[in-house]
Amino acid sequence: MITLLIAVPLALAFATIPLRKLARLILPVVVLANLVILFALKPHVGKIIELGSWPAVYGITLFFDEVAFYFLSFVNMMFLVISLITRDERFSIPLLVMNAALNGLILTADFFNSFVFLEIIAITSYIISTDKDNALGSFKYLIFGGVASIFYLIGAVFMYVQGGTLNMAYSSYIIGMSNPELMKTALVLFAITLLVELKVLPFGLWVPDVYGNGSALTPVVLGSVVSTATVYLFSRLSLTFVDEHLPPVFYYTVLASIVLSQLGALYQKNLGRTLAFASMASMSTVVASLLTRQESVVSTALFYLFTDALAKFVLFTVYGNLGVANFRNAKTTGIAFTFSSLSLVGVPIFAGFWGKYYLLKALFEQENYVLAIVVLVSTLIELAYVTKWNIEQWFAKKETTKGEIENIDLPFVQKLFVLLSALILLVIGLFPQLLLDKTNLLAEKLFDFQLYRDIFFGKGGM
Amino acid sequence: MAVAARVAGVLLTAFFFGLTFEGIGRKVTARIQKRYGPPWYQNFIDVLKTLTKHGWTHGWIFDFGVVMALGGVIATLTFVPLGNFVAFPGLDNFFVIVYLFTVGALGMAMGMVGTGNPWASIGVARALTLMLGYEVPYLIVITSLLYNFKTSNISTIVEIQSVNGWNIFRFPIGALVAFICLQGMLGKEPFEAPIAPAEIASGPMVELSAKYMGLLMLMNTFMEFVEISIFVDLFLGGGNYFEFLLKYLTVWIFAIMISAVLPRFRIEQAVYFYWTVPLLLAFIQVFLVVAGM
Amino acid sequence: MLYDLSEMFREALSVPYYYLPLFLVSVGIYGIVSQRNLFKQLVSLGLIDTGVNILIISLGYIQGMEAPIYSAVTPIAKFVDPLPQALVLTAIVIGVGVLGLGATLLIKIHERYGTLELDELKFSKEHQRWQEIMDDEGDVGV
Amino acid sequence: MQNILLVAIIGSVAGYLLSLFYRRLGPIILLLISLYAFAMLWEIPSNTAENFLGYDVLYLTTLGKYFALLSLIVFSAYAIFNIVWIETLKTPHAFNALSILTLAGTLGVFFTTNLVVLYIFWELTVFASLFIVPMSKSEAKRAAVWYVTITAIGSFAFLFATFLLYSKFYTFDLVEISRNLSQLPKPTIWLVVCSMLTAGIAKSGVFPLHVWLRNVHGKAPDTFSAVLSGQLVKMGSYLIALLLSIFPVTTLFPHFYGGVNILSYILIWLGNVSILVGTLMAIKQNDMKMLIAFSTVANSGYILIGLALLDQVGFAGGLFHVFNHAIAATMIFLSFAAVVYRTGTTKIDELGGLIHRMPVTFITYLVGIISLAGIPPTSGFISKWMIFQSLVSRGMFVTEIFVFVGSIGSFLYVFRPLAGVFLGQLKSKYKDVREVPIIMQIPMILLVLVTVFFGVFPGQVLEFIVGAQKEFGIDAFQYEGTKLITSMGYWDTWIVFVMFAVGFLIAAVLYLITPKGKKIPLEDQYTSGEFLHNFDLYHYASRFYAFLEREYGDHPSLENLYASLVNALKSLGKGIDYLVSRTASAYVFWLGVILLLLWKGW
Amino acid sequence: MSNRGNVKIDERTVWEKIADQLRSRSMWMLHYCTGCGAVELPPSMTSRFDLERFGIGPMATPRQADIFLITGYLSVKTLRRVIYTYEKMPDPKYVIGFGSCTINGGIYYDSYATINRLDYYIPVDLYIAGCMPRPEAIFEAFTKLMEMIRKGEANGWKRYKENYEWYKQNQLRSLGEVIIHDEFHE
Repeated sequence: MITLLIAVPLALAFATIPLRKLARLILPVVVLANLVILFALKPHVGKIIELGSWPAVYGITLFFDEVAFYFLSFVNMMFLVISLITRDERFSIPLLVMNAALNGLILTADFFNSFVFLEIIAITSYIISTDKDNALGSFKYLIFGGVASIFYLIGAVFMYVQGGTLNMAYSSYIIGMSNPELMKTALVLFAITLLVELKVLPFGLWVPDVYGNGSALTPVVLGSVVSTATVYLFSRLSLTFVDEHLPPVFYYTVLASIVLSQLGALYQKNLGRTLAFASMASMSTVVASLLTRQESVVSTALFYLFTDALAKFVLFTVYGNLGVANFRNAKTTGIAFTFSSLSLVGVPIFAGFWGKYYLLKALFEQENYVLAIVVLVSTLIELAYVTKWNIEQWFAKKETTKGEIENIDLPFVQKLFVLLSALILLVIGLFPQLLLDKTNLLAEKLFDFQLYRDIFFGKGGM
Repeated sequence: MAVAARVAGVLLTAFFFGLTFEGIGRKVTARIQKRYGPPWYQNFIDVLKTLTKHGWTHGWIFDFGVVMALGGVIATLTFVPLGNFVAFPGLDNFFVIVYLFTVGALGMAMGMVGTGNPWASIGVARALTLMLGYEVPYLIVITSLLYNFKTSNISTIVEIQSVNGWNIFRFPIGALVAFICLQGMLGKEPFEAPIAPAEIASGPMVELSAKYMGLLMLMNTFMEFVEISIFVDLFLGGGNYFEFLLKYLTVWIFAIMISAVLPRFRIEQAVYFYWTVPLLLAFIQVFLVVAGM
Repeated sequence: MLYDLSEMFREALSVPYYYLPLFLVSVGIYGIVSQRNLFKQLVSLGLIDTGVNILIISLGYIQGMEAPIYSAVTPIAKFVDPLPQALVLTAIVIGVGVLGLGATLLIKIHERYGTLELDELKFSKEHQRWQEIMDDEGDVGV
Repeated sequence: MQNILLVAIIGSVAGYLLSLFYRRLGPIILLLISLYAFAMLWEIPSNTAENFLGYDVLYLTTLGKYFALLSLIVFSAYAIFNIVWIETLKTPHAFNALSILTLAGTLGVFFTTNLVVLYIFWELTVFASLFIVPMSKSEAKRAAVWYVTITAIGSFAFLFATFLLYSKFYTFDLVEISRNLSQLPKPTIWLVVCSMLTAGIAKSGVFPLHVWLRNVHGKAPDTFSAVLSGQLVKMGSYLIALLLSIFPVTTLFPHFYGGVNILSYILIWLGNVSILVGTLMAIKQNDMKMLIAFSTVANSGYILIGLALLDQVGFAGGLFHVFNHAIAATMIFLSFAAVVYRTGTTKIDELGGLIHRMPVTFITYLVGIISLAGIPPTSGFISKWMIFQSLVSRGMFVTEIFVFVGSIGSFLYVFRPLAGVFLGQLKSKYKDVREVPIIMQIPMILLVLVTVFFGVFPGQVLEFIVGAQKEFGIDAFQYEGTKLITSMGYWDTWIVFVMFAVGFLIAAVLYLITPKGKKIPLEDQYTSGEFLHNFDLYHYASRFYAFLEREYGDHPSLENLYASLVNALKSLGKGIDYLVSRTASAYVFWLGVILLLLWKGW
Repeated sequence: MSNRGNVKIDERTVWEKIADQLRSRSMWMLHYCTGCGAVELPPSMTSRFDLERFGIGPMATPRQADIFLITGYLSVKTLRRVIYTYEKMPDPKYVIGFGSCTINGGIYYDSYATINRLDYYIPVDLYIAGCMPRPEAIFEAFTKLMEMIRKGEANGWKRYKENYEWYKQNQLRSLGEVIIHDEFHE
């Protein structure tokens, strides 16, 4: 049943070509269908789905547990919102394919399978990043993504050659027993590819040119949706299967990436690129806290990830449609923009504050002062340019040089969703417990390899 | 009633002896310049003459300024102990007197600038800057004294001195610094920039016609009386009323003699001077006091 | 003669299996880093893909076994490990997809900037205009 | 307390909505809220704990109550003044809503000793006041960004210390923490206390972090700079007072000099330098609001010295100075707002002779500067007298130099606007300037009465201060009615006032018996024989203390230092931006570098 | 002080008398040298002759001055300043004219620029003869003036007030509008 999540979007993706006039409707309908299936299957959580009834070790299997459930629901929720918001349906085909690939990526329990989904996501994101004819940026992304993805392939094949099977649980268990050294090198190879998508600085050098191209669609799709899925895969690989730390080089590069991308954002004079750098910084913060491999820190990292993805969605949509807007004549959009940017910075009554608060509290409990100081310093720099941009847009000079601003305010649909997510941020800000229990559950599930393995060995089939 | 009598006593002494000593001062300056100089009661005549003339006023702030100036200085005067003759025995705290004194200065400054004449503003700006100059070393030296005797009550210090000798011998450097600052406070010759007659047409007093000039001269006399009596109380010890007046006269004559022969500092030179030599001496004094001289 | 040529050829080739892919990948990476022409970068990306595919296939190779083509002549038992070869198939397909997309992007870039040379690209007016958008100074400087 | 906070927060939303209909309703609501809060707060006895939305975090100390009442006085004066002044604003609705929110935030800060709740209300106030600052001039935008960043440095340091303490004691309550603070190793104590104090120092504009004060107070909307320097700066002083009194500072840190421990000595030195910087820079300013902003820096230095002395007289002097400076700064800024309301400019040399057209504003400004400069009949003198007494009794002569320079310097820089703006020749452009409407005059007159009343009968304020001192175990300040007693001597405010009145009476009598002077117009001046036709020029206001400024003309400017620091960071950002806009070949190169590192640093 | 039937009836009140006594003993001289006679003043003030003995001293501003010394010839431009300053002086004010130039124009009587008769423009209480009188003559004049004040005869300022119109007309006729229009400004 859960395989429908992958099959339906893929099938209908190419059905849009003949049904030209229905194209606008197919994307939202499909995503809605996904959500319905997802919530219908909620009670069957914790099952393996063997494709073509081949048993776990040999066949390709999907694994549907709570972690996958929450990530899938978040991804598809965002996709639903995106599909309702985008007005140009040129990208409906790649979006559908990407949706299928994303669902597959989260569900799959198979190395090569995850490589294939990863590659499909990569290709579709290359296509989407050509919005607002940013061909050069997308080409650079393509070349770099291509080079980086070979590592994942090599890692997957190594795991197969040593472990004898492509199934994640099996091979990591066997290799973990035989020679953990190889497990570590494989994880490093996986990490290199995933960090490209996770926008950590040396790997995420392509982000500003792609995100900053001024379109509303690319940064939201790539920034909020794809990165969240990649975080799922990265945490699954680095936390569940391997119980040693990645080599320290990664930790220091990520720390440096947080501060440097904030500095990059501080320098920017263009709002789009500033937001691009900001999303790089927040994603590197999430990765940094994942690398610490402590359960409390990981749960707060996920809390921070979800609130940040929501806030970035609002910021990018407003910038995509209005450019540097004059909020005096777009009051509600302005309020939504300010709410989410303040939540990004961590002002008390918004969700972002609890994200940072729990993160710092967990870090201090683990005596990890270095990352705490880095987070505080990066928030300080972020505070500076976020305030600058807020004030710039609230108190913009009346007579803008480029004549009358063409799109004064967001169209109704987008304004509705932007306001909705700003209010969600406010609600979570007032009652953080709602999201925190979920993320604690996720973190706890991510850490016990035992449960993950028993289900496979216990052969619970569909 | 005894308090009213004492207050009246202080005020009348200040009025009478203030003006007489000023007359004597003018005679001494004249003598230095080898001429006879006016009779000792010349200042009385000057003040009373101005009070009989018909002058002009520049609006209510000008009048209010002059009255506030005179009133402030009179109020300060009532708290100053003259030797052992004190209007309010316990209340003559040094800081209260210094800051009540500034009420008069501020009133005068506000009144004069209220006339609208830029000469007055320049004069007042110079007066305030000069005050910044001499006030810092003066307060440092006096507070070192207060720290030494562990009290900021002037009359108690007067009694202590009558017991174990004048402070001028125990704190010679302090006395020197205080005297230099006194010269600045009195507005006597080396530090006369604020009321320089030739440069800025006698500074703040440029628009003072008739009675306002008289009232301001009275205020000036009372100010000098307060400044010198504080110096005498703190450094030349106790003794009864007449001894106090004698010491007052000697200090006054000494100040006049210095002012009769010296030219006038430029205002920034004065501040520069005050913040180098007296401040350094004040610090030596403080070091001695703290080191338990 | 023909035979010993292939023999001699075989000794020359009896180097470890990962020399060729390593060589191909390093040429590809050098190609991307050094070339100033975008199209050449795309070609070197293709090179890297092929290098990796060869690596995967050589991993699955068992000495003296036959290619896993299921025909009457070859018995079941004498096959090399067929799975890496299956993986390679998909990898090749993906490589084709990526390269195809890269080529279309190059056409788009050429239409817009008029050149594919990186040096000329930098000074094209299109790039300048894009640069100006990047730094229109908001009047609030931090 | 909880319902005061809730009323204020809901009030801010109501303020926004109601002012949509009629812009003057906003300040009226603010006035009602502050009066209601004042009445409610007066009854609540100190040391009562309450819960706020379920968490029992609110705890009213006498110190908090004293600061809260003071801020309510400032806000009510600000509200009354705003009722008419709001007309000049382009965005009144947001202004009303945010100012009520600022009130809610400040009250929240004063009502709690739980560190996280304190941080939350602190940030709420900062961000509410942030969006008000750029509502006036356009270059205020830059100032607002500086304001937030520098205050954020302080509050993030505070947050760091809070979590550090939480990780050690698993509690956020300040009282509990202070009880077992001594268990920590010495360097951690230093780190915690210093980083917490940075928040107070940043907000109250003390020396190293005072750079934002000039621009923000100078360019904020006029009445709001009254709240900014009268009240929001006091939040910083509140935090310093709270920390210094709750933490057992005297036992934790070794005794250094003059009965003062090492931490207080450092704070005193920070106070000294901020007095010096504030005074010398204030003398140079030509914009009157920036001038008073620098006086706020100097007076925050005074408050810090007073609080850091932590003894019977000094601590009381510091707290009393908080009261005086709040009232005086509000009065002065309100009078400046009145001047700007009528003339439209804040530059001293463009104004002159306004006393003849705006007497009430002049009187407010006069009593304000008399209190700010610390001259006896007003309350300003009492607090300065206390600080002097404490310093002299301890023999800290170097600090005394700075304090005396500060107090005498305050005569200089308060006199500059007095002479430049109110006295002197009335500019022809402002010949027909009328006095501000009655509603604006009411708060000014009220504050004048408050200053003079508490100058003569300081009993009520001293009662709060003594309560705060007793609560934190510092031996209380002694006073009987109006007689203030210290170890070094005592004086009586009532007798000084009476004698001042008697002196004034004698002078008035002398003035009346002598022949009456004839009123002459402003143009009838002694011009040393010269005929003047344009009396606008006959006014001495620009470069008022030119001769003094030349002495310290080329002083190092901290503002440029901070600006160059930010530019250095931005150039680092530019480097990253350069890296980013390279082509794929650069990206792959960096990938290679990482691989190499991985290979080697296995 | 009217001298009907040359019996001088002293109409001054008691206070006036006392005030005149005081005014005579402390006269302040306006430090404003209008002509060549001013050079005689410094020697009269310094140690040889010492004017201060009589309570007479220089004052910087007309607001505080009692005596106004016109020390010599008066050009039209200086007269304008003299009148402007005279009107700035508080009331009981006395004018002393030095030398013959103030009486009839002296040696410059036929010049187009000088004023021949000072008395037409401002009331003069006392003249000192001599083409620039020596200090002794100045002392003679001052003692004479002190004596006139005591007897209440030095009423130049009253005359100026009573026939102000006449004086103003003379001034306008010869100077044109005194304050506002002159060749420097419009």
